[in-house]
Amino acid sequence: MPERRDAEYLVVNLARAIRPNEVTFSGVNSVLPMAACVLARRAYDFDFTYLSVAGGVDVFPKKLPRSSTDPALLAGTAAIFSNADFYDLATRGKLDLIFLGAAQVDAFGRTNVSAIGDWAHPKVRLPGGGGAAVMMPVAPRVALWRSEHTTRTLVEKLEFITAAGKTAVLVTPYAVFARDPAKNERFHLASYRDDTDPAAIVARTGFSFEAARAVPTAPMTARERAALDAMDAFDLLENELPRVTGLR
Amino acid sequence: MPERRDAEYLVVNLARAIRPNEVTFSGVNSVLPMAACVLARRAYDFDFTYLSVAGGVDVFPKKLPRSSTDPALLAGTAAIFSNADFYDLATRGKLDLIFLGAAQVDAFGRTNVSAIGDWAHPKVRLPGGGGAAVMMPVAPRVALWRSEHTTRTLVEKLEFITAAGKTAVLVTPYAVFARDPAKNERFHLASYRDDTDPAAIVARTGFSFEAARAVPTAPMTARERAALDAMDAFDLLENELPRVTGLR
Amino acid sequence: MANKIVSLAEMARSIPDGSSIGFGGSFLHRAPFALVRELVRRGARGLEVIKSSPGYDIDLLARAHAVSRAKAGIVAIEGGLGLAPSYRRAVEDGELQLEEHSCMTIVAGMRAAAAGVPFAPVAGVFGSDLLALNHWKTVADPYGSGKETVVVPAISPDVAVIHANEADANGDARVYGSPPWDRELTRAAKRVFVTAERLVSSAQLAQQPELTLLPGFMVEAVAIVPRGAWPGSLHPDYDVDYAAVEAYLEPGDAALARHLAAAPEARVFSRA
Amino acid sequence: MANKIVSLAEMARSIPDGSSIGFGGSFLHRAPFALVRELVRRGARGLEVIKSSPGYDIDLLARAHAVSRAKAGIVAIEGGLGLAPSYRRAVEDGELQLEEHSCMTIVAGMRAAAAGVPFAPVAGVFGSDLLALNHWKTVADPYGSGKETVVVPAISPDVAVIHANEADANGDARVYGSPPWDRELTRAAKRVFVTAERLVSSAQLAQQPELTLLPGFMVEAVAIVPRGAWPGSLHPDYDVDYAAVEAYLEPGDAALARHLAAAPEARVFSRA
Repeated sequence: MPERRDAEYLVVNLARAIRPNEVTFSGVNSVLPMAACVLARRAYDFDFTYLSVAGGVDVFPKKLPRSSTDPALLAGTAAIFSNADFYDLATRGKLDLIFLGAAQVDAFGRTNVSAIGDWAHPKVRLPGGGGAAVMMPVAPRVALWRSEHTTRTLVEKLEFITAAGKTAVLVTPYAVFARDPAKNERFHLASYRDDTDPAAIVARTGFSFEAARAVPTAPMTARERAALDAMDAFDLLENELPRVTGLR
Repeated sequence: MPERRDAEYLVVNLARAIRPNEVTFSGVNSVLPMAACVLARRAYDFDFTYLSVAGGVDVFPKKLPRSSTDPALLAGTAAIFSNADFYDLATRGKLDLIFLGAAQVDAFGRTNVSAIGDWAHPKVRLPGGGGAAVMMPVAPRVALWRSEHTTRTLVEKLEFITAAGKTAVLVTPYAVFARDPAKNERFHLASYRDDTDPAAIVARTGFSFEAARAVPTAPMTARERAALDAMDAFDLLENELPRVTGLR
Repeated sequence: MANKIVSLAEMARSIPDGSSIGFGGSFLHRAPFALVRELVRRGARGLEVIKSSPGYDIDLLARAHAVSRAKAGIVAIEGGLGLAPSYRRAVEDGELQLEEHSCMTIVAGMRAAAAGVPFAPVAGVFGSDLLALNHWKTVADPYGSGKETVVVPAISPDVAVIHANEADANGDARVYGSPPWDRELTRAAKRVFVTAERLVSSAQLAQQPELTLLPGFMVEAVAIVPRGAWPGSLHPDYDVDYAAVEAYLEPGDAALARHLAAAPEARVFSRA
Repeated sequence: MANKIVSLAEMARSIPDGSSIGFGGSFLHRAPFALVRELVRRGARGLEVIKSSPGYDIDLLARAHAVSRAKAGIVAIEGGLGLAPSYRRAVEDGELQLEEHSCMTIVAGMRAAAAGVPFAPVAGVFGSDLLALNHWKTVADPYGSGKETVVVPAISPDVAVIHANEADANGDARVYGSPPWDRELTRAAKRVFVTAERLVSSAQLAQQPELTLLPGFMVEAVAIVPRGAWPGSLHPDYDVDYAAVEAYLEPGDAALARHLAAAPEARVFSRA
């Protein structure tokens, strides 16, 4: 069963991936990054642009919709920035940070969202990567999330590479991995949840990684806590955890 | 000096190029085809779609604007069909009839709208062909007009080929030439104004052509006459004749 | 101006078995779901679905064994309701042949079809197994940058169906909010159909013609279908009916029959 | 939300000599002519104009010896006023290096830039001497149709300037009527500037966000310039001032000075 703290850890650490003045984007099936963008807007002092797959620009709804494609993400927008427009923005390299989910992730931040088992005769047909294969190589930075942190989700070898590219961050309920997206390098453990430790992370991770730089994840600030509480969206976030990939 | 009947002959015979249920298009610098489409709407019983470069669909203004790009061609339109849209329509072959002007035309319906003299060191820099080079090969049929019918405008050899393609008709103040746009064939003289004859057309034309099928151009019908009179646009049409190409 | 109004049943009948169909909208939003149901009611077979992000639509067609091929980038019910179970079963059973895309690769293919060219370049993709899986080709920049670019083939669905907020009898269709990919889809398809919430006059559309996504001359037929995007949303007219989506997801033929009978068009229209 | 409002003079100063500039609009319609005049007033030199159908704008820059290169498909004053005389002189004298396009080839190049790919396919062109003149390359369809297709290189202007009916302080810009190529232009350019008839609030734009052609986050600066498209038209606000265009076409420096002094922005604005 997912715990509230799992979802909250994911949301806060996805929000922390956002840098001042960036143009960020969250797509379909992406309630956690949607929540992260709303949290960042409320908890952080810097400005950034939030585009959603629903077509709105800088829409931070009070009540999070169940769907990250919901027209609630159009409320009050001054412009409709539709799919072709934000895809082009991404492919010309002007979408600074893209949030993407995955069923499986490897040490290079590549993802499998296509199939478990042979692609042509899958044991489990997964949803597909959306725009990930196009976006991941062109976006300056990609932040991944995976709500299940186990050796079958964080793997040494993907069963299918749906997308590969400039992954900078991977957030799970227990840890934050990072890599330089400009280099062909493996993740290192950047930080871990305060109720775990690097050895425990190693044990539940299917790929090997360097942990020398790892520190406990900075505690949630009061403003982050307040923003999370204001969202009152745990039902949504909980829903997202077990169902999004069909793995459980 | 252009005569009123020159302009009227051009407009009526361009209008006669339109077939039932076609999608037609007139572009920039195209007052004569604009007038032709308005005439066809008023004088003929069949339906057709008229797209203008101004972005309107089936707009037939009472008073013709001086510019064929004028927002007057948006009045009452139910849709804005903008440049990228009608260009794509043309290039996917769904713009049935395109009207194009030229400074020089050859026997294959190819056009020069670029330069007189060497392109790189022109004696006269002409306006350029607009979208002609893209559209002429892909449109099912192209109707050309040339307001000056002389051996220097209708030529055996173009000084520069701005565009080549599926020309079906060429209208001048004195004659209508035709060719099968699906074949790589030369124009033949289809018809000539009733105050001239094939020999006179041969004398003022720089390319050779077959005239065996030529007949006097059918006289203007009462409805065509009435539509022309209702347009009350001779000033516009006269303006267009000497100035559009800069040749005179 | 032509009167292109037809019944939903007539529209569904005019789409032959085996057609490739591009549906408008995305996941649970702005999609012509009433027409999808009508295809099920008429017993359609062998359809191909072409859509970057189908969900309820492809799942319903898979549940009714009406779809045998698909081009898609991501398939899910969404809204926290997880994968599309009938679609998943159909793919896993080999009943549905999937051509897996990356959303924008479908749109690039549609852009190529819309522009009358055989292929379109698309950024990214390198590193993905989709490149080899789909036998996509690459082209070296002929202008000397040395950059290799993936090109995808043109995609021209036999039929496009979008759901509009308003349409006139000529087929001019107004859309509020984000059209997702409806613009590209309607330019790429061989035949274009519109379902619309409301019939309006052309004069009403002319009040703000910039809002007309699709000009009528491109449209073959229009069906006026109030709540035609149900159980999905149509901005700004109505939200997702999640209870209905959850009821749809109950397994079994009886649940499916109840769902189809509960649809607005089944309760409002006499069947033509 | 940023306040990006600048004066017209500040905007003109921020565009360096030698820049390639894509202007919005077409011929005498919806073009940022006030900004073009301001470039002349600031004595700009060595500009490149990129526009499918320039006219008054490129002619004025040529008359002021401000433009040395151009990519264009058709150049004329239009409205029955014939060719652009200063442009013509500049090309014939070799002062202006023209890269002659076919309108859509510019737009295809802009689409490539907008999509982050090095080239774009474009239909047609075969049979035209432009193919060899511009050293455009062809690509054989890698999917086996055997069809050769012309590809043009990406075109990314250093600067895009469009004239909008309304803009907010963040740069969100609303356009009525046909934008010609403004959408493609603003997606292809490295920097995007807006001149606008009227300043409105973001809340006003949010009443109908579908009418916003350009979202503010893509915009560097906005200048509010009433009658900024003069002597051209701006639908639906005003028509072409043909008397002013004809006065502009009178030869000589005095006529040019009179024209610049008669412009709305010269009479309304204090010069920053």
